[in-house]
Amino acid sequence: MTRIVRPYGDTTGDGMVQLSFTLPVPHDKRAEGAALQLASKMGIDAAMLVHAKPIGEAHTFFVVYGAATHLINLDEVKVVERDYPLLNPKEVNEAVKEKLGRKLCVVGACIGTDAHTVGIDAILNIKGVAGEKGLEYYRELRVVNLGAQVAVPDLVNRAVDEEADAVLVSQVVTQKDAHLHNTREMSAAFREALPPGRRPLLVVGGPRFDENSAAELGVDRIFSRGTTPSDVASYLVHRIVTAAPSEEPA
Amino acid sequence: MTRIVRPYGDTTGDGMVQLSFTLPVPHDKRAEGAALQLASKMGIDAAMLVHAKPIGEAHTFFVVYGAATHLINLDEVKVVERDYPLLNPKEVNEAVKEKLGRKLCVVGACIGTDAHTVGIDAILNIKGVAGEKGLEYYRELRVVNLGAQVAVPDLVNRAVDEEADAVLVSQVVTQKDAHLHNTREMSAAFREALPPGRRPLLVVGGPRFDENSAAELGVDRIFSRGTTPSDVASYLVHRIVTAAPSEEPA
Amino acid sequence: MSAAPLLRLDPDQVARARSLAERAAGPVVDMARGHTTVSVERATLRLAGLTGADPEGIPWVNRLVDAVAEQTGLEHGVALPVFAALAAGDHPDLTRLAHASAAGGVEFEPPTGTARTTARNLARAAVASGFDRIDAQRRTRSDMVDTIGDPPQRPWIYLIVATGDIYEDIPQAQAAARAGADIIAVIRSTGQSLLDYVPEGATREGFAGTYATGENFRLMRAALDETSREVGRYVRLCNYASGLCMPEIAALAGMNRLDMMLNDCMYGILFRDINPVRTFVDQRFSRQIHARAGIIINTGEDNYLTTADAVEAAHTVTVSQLLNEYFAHEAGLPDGLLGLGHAFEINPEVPQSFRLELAHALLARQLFPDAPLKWMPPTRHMTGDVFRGNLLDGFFNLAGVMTGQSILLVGMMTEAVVTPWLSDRDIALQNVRYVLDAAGGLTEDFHPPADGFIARRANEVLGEAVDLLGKIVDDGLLDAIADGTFGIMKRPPDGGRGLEGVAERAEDYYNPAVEALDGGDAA
Amino acid sequence: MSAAPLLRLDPDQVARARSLAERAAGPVVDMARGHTTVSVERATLRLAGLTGADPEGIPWVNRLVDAVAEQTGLEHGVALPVFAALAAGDHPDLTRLAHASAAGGVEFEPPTGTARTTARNLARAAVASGFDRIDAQRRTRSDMVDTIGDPPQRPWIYLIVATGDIYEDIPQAQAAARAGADIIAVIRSTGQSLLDYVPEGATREGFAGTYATGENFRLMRAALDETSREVGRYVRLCNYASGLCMPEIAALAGMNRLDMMLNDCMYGILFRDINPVRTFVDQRFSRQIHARAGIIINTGEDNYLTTADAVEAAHTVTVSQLLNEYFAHEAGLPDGLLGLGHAFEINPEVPQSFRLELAHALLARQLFPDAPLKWMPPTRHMTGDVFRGNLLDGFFNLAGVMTGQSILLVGMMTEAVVTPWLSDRDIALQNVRYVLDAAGGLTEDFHPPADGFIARRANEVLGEAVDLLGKIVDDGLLDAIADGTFGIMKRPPDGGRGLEGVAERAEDYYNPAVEALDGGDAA
Ligand code: B12
Ligand code: B12
Ligand SMILES: Cc1ncc(COP(=O)(O)O)c(C=O)c1O
Ligand SMILES: Cc1ncc(COP(=O)(O)O)c(C=O)c1O
Repeated sequence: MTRIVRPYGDTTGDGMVQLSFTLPVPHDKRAEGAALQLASKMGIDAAMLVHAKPIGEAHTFFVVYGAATHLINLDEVKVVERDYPLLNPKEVNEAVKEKLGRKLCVVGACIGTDAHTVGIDAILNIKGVAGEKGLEYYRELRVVNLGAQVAVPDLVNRAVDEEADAVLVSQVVTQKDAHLHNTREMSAAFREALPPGRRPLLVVGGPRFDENSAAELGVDRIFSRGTTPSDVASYLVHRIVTAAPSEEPA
Repeated sequence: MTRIVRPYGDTTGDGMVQLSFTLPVPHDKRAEGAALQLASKMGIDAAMLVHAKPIGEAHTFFVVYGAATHLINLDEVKVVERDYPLLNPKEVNEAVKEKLGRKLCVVGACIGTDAHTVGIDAILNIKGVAGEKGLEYYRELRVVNLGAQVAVPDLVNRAVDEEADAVLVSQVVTQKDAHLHNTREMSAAFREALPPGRRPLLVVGGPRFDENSAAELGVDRIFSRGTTPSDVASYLVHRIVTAAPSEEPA
Repeated sequence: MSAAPLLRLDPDQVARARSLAERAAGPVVDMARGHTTVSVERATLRLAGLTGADPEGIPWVNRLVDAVAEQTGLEHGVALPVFAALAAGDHPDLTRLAHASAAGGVEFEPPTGTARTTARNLARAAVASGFDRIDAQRRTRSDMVDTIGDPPQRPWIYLIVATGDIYEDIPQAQAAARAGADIIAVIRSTGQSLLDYVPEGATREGFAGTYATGENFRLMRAALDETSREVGRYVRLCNYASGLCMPEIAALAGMNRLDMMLNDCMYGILFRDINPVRTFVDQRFSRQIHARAGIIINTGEDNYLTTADAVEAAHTVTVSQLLNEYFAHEAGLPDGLLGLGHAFEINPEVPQSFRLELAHALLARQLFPDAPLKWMPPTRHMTGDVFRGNLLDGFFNLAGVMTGQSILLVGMMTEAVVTPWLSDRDIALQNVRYVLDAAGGLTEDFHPPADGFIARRANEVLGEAVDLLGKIVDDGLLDAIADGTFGIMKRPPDGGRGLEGVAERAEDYYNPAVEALDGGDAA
Repeated sequence: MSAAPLLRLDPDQVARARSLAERAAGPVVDMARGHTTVSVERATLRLAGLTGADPEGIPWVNRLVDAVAEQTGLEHGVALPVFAALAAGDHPDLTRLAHASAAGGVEFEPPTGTARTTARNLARAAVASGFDRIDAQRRTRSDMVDTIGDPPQRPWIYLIVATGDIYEDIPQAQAAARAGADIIAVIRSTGQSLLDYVPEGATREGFAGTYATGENFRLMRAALDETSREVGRYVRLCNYASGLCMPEIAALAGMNRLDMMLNDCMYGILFRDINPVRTFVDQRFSRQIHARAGIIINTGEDNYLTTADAVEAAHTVTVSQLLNEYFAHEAGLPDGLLGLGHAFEINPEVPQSFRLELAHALLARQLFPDAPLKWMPPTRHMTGDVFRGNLLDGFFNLAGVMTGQSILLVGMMTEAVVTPWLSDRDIALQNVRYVLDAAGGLTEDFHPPADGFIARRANEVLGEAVDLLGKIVDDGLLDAIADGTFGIMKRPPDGGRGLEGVAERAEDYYNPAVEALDGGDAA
């Protein structure tokens, strides 16, 4: 398989992409030129400006088609691949029972002002998602789901009270990077409240996270679009049950 | 007015754009990473991969949103602005009658295998376009519309026979750059057939031309989307009637 | 706005549904009449003219109500203790009284005897000036509609702005109105519903929405008045009377001439975990204010379908609409102000999903023929595939047109991605306009047969609604809510936020606003 | 595939329309019967088994027909001179004869007496083997349909591939079929219709389409046979029997089991400026071949609406459909092979445009209840706004479903931009699937009233069609075409391309294919 690829319109290597955006300029020839200038700066060759429509007096919306000149090197793609075995509920329960010797406690919440619980509920509630049951279904996991709009201090206190092994936080609202701010606030609060050895594993999830940014946000792992409960359960087993103490959350 | 602008999502300066494309790779995490790599190479910051859908087994379609980091400098935008006065039919007729002293002859055609005559007809036929009558309506213009799929040699012969002052060529099909090849072939044929002084003004038009590429294609002027007959008539007067002999088509 | 009946609904079932709703909701109304809340009391002080906030941004109405509650309890109402303190003469006005009280220098107690009469008269007069403002705004609205005119078409087109900054919202709202919006809804910042106070002043720092404040209301209404004159139709303004401060926001809305308010009988309970008792008490008061102000309420049945399946839970929408109707009528809202909600949220993969939507939409249309129904776009099954999204929104618009909906909340192709961009609104409006202009007349051709798929489905949902209402009547509404009947959320009556702000009214409870509103002397 | 009649059309008007069409087209059929063309003669040689091309790529059928025409004229037909020369024994087969003739070494003359009988028998036998191939392919098709099955739904989904390279086309076509296409149309290179020969072999160098060649047909059909088995439905293949080589392409299509061919009675005249007489002669022969091969023809009424206004010119579509129907019936095509075309091309800005589309679509559906109507997407009013484009395509799909169209040519959001990308097809198919699945049953609810907007419009168009047909009968069809009646194009009978390839048949004209086809011994 070739490791260098380009976008595909109708012929291998043609590089074709579609782009749309608004510019804060009234619609005239200069505005169209400006749109093409952007396309060219983005590396689009022989850009075709196929649509330009004034929105009010001060803005113009554009649609551009053209060939992106960039090459994509598949070998340079960084992805957080699953670096642990995928277990089914039975295997998870057995591992916890045998190796941990007690129930593994998970505390979940939507923090800050975020009230989008559907995502965390999909992971935690029995009902689950995509045909998989949620973590509540796992006999050896003890799940405490705090629901929506939980303040960070409340979350920390509760995690301490429950002696949580892992804290699962969902963030869906991303406007003004709310999800990033809230996640940083949360990880900082746990760092402040607990010494490294006693800190629960910190996991965040939500549809707009970049899975590569865990370190930057101070958490152990990020899960994005399309996560299923078994992804998470398997990861928890891997990190909390299987891993040697030396691999404690950093 | 500020001369440096960025795309506008919902806040000035946010830089937000929408992008879609297909990559010739099966859908998996690596493919998503590849899509983000492209977005990043195109200068999109914090790109959000909001949609990924397999098309068959070997391709994946993506939709990405994010902030384009490029700045657009409006002062650097190059546009072919109208550099001649816009005349109404009466003014055109008067100018031709007074200054040229004979009818101005225009020969029009779709060349090559292109059969899209609607565009050239919009410019030439009485019916016109966008509420304006076409060049046939102008008493002092003599219009010979050769229609579709005219071979370049036939066009040149007819232009010579008619002693055409201007040749108007339409090109709509752009696949494999057909429009560019055909235009170059046409301008070369005229250069070969006639000495500079006797060559008619060469004008091409069509929705996908870049108006800046006249010189490169060897023609005098290019008209693109949204051209109206009076744009063209005014230009012809400017170049053929008003202009001094020294400004003959190059 | 009565639509020609396209469905034959069993009239007995319809009557049964209404009477069950009354039986289910009646006890809750009694409970609401027997309680007050901090927000009801604060709203009363707002009507009486108390504005502003302390240097930390805590509104004076909060400081004053908290002070009174601390000293006397909430159960008597704050009006008499406050106006008795004012009558004592040490403080020239409510604001100065609040300042003094915050500094710890005022003692409150429920007055008795003639002091009580004096305080009551003062309180009545003060609150009356608030109602005067509301009444004047209502007259201004009807004058403007008379001279400028209403939108020429139904449904009215409802667009959202959500920048978080009132000064970005305003030009975007004006642009949207020029582009065809008949109603502008300013979305609130994510956290506001859980704030137990209303922020003060013009604000620029919301997340995914802009704070609802009196000043923001005023600024936006003024801007839209200007645009209304420019575009030749009265552009309505919508916000949220919802969350912990529902009554106060209703009062602010009335005094600043908002035209519509989101106000649902159970939304706060289910989706914000606000205490059920708090919610029902606040709701009754806020709806009475809306009735007085001539504000159309928008109920929130769409929200159920973001967590429950839109086919399985279709009847919960009907049940909630019937409850909302009962509560609204009881609070004095006529049918013409009842923007009952419903939504196009069926999974598009379900066979015949579009016709199921038509069935549900027609059921609502027919059950509430005189209500300005609010038709909400797909959200849950919208994905990052914006091309498909725009298509789905087109079919949503079509269903709205075919079934004679009154208010169309315009869907955005970027629903799953971002709060709307300028261009999203433009694309969405273009979509609406195409459907309205191209297919608006389809009602002439749309005649679902009496024994067909659509009629059968509508009657099936009605039947399920009647069954569920029967169960709710048996269990009691509060217990039904506790059991997770709506939106799959379980909310016990003693749980949730804001319970500490509720008090059972004492024998001597007095509230001049309640008196005016219950007296039913609305203009 | 008869649809339940949704419209009341005046039966007298319908009868009048058909009889006028017959009177208008009749004389043209007589003219066609009295002429032959180079392409008819070349097609005959192709049926007789002559294949291949000279080193310049000029097919041997061209070289041979040109040689015969030069020596004897075309008016006798080439079969007898050719088979007489072959019977002379110097050349083992047609190919070798063609080679020799190209080298100048063969003299042709129309044989007489027993030589004529011999030549005729040889020619008959040779051509019969061509018909055998066609008949065998027809049987194969019906066997495959029997065992593999037809698409489960109507309309059949028709998708285009247009890369210009048969080897890119094949995988794209297979992918499209897997994704849901029931019919794959391979678009031709822009220039091909004006070529007076059919290119040879597999080709990779078309512009905005791939050359129609026998070998390309064969390769694509084989690939789709494979995919048909894989997906469990027989995927049909479509191409163009149009342009200067219509008869030959029809023959190649029959022998290579194409399933549908674009073949219009006037397209070449109007849109390619091909001589009218040439066109009508070629057309009759090609349709006879299609009838023999069981190939569904697709007529090109959609094209009128790309140059004329779809409301003003709606009746020209109806007139053309009636003419196409007459010509097709006359050539032996039954209703079941009549893919009459029409299109969703009304300017979306026109008020009620969608309902006008429904009216036009229903008119066609009702006039031709047993024809597999081909419903074509918006093209002219598609713009670079691809979001709006996908929406319009959705409403096109809906109109197709609501009015019971048979073949749905899937519209692409990039219509105004590029020939379809892989992703465009995927988005377009998703659009079709949504509309079919979500709203497929709407026919149950769609009942335009007998005196309503839709019925009135349909009858109005029918009335205008009858009037125009009356005028055409008065003027004669050829003169009407010369006057610009269709698609605003004026095409005089002695103008246009390819006239030099037409000859009036001589008394002794003989063509074994014509004999077989006119004899009506089709399987
Ligand atoms: C349902 C919904 C609501 C419901 C929420 C009900 C509830 N109880 O959750 C209601 C109606 C209440 C609502 C309200 C609002 N919403 Co909302 N809502 C949505 C909607 C339609 C669907 C979200 C959803 O449920 N997705 C399905 C779940 C299963 O997906 P998911 O969250 O991505 O979760 C998966 C993964 O991400 C991952 N995951 C997620 N969390 C976690 C956590 C962990 C630990 C792990 C391991 C994995 C994980 O696993 C999950 C399963 O695979 C989206 C639009 C859309 N179509 O996406 C808007 C959307 C999310 N809402 C939005 C907004 C702005 C709001 C409001 C703030 C608007 C307002 N100002 O009033 C309000 C207020 C809410 C608040 N305070 O947060 C915006 C967010 C914009 C942005 N990017 O910032 C969206 C995108 C709509 C829009 N375009 O404006 N909303
Ligand atoms: C109408 C149409 C047809 C008609 C043409 C009828 C006719 N007599 O012209 C028919 C049905 C015959 C047709 C056929 C084909 N078409 Co076509 N067609 C279109 C369509 C729908 C509209 C084009 C049009 O009329 N635009 C309106 C005119 C007024 O606009 P315009 O040409 O841009 O002209 C304006 C300006 O550009 C300018 N201008 C244009 N020319 C000139 C010349 C001069 C001198 C000046 C001054 C100005 C000027 O002024 C005009 C007025 O403002 C487009 C899709 C679309 N919606 O755009 C496809 C499209 C152009 N067609 C296309 C194709 C591929 C074909 C075919 C080749 C397909 C095939 N293989 O069979 C065939 C064959 C045609 C051929 N040999 O060229 C493609 C081209 C793809 C590409 N970018 O290369 C398009 C984009 C559709 C698609 N997405 O596949 N087509
Ligand atoms: C009745 C009602 N209130 C409020 C909201 C908004 O949420 P929040 O309470 O976060 O402002 C909604 C959501 O659409 C609603 O339907
Ligand atoms: C009947 C018919 N033939 C042919 C074509 C295609 O054009 P061309 O003749 O260039 O192959 C069309 C266009 O759609 C058509 O409708």
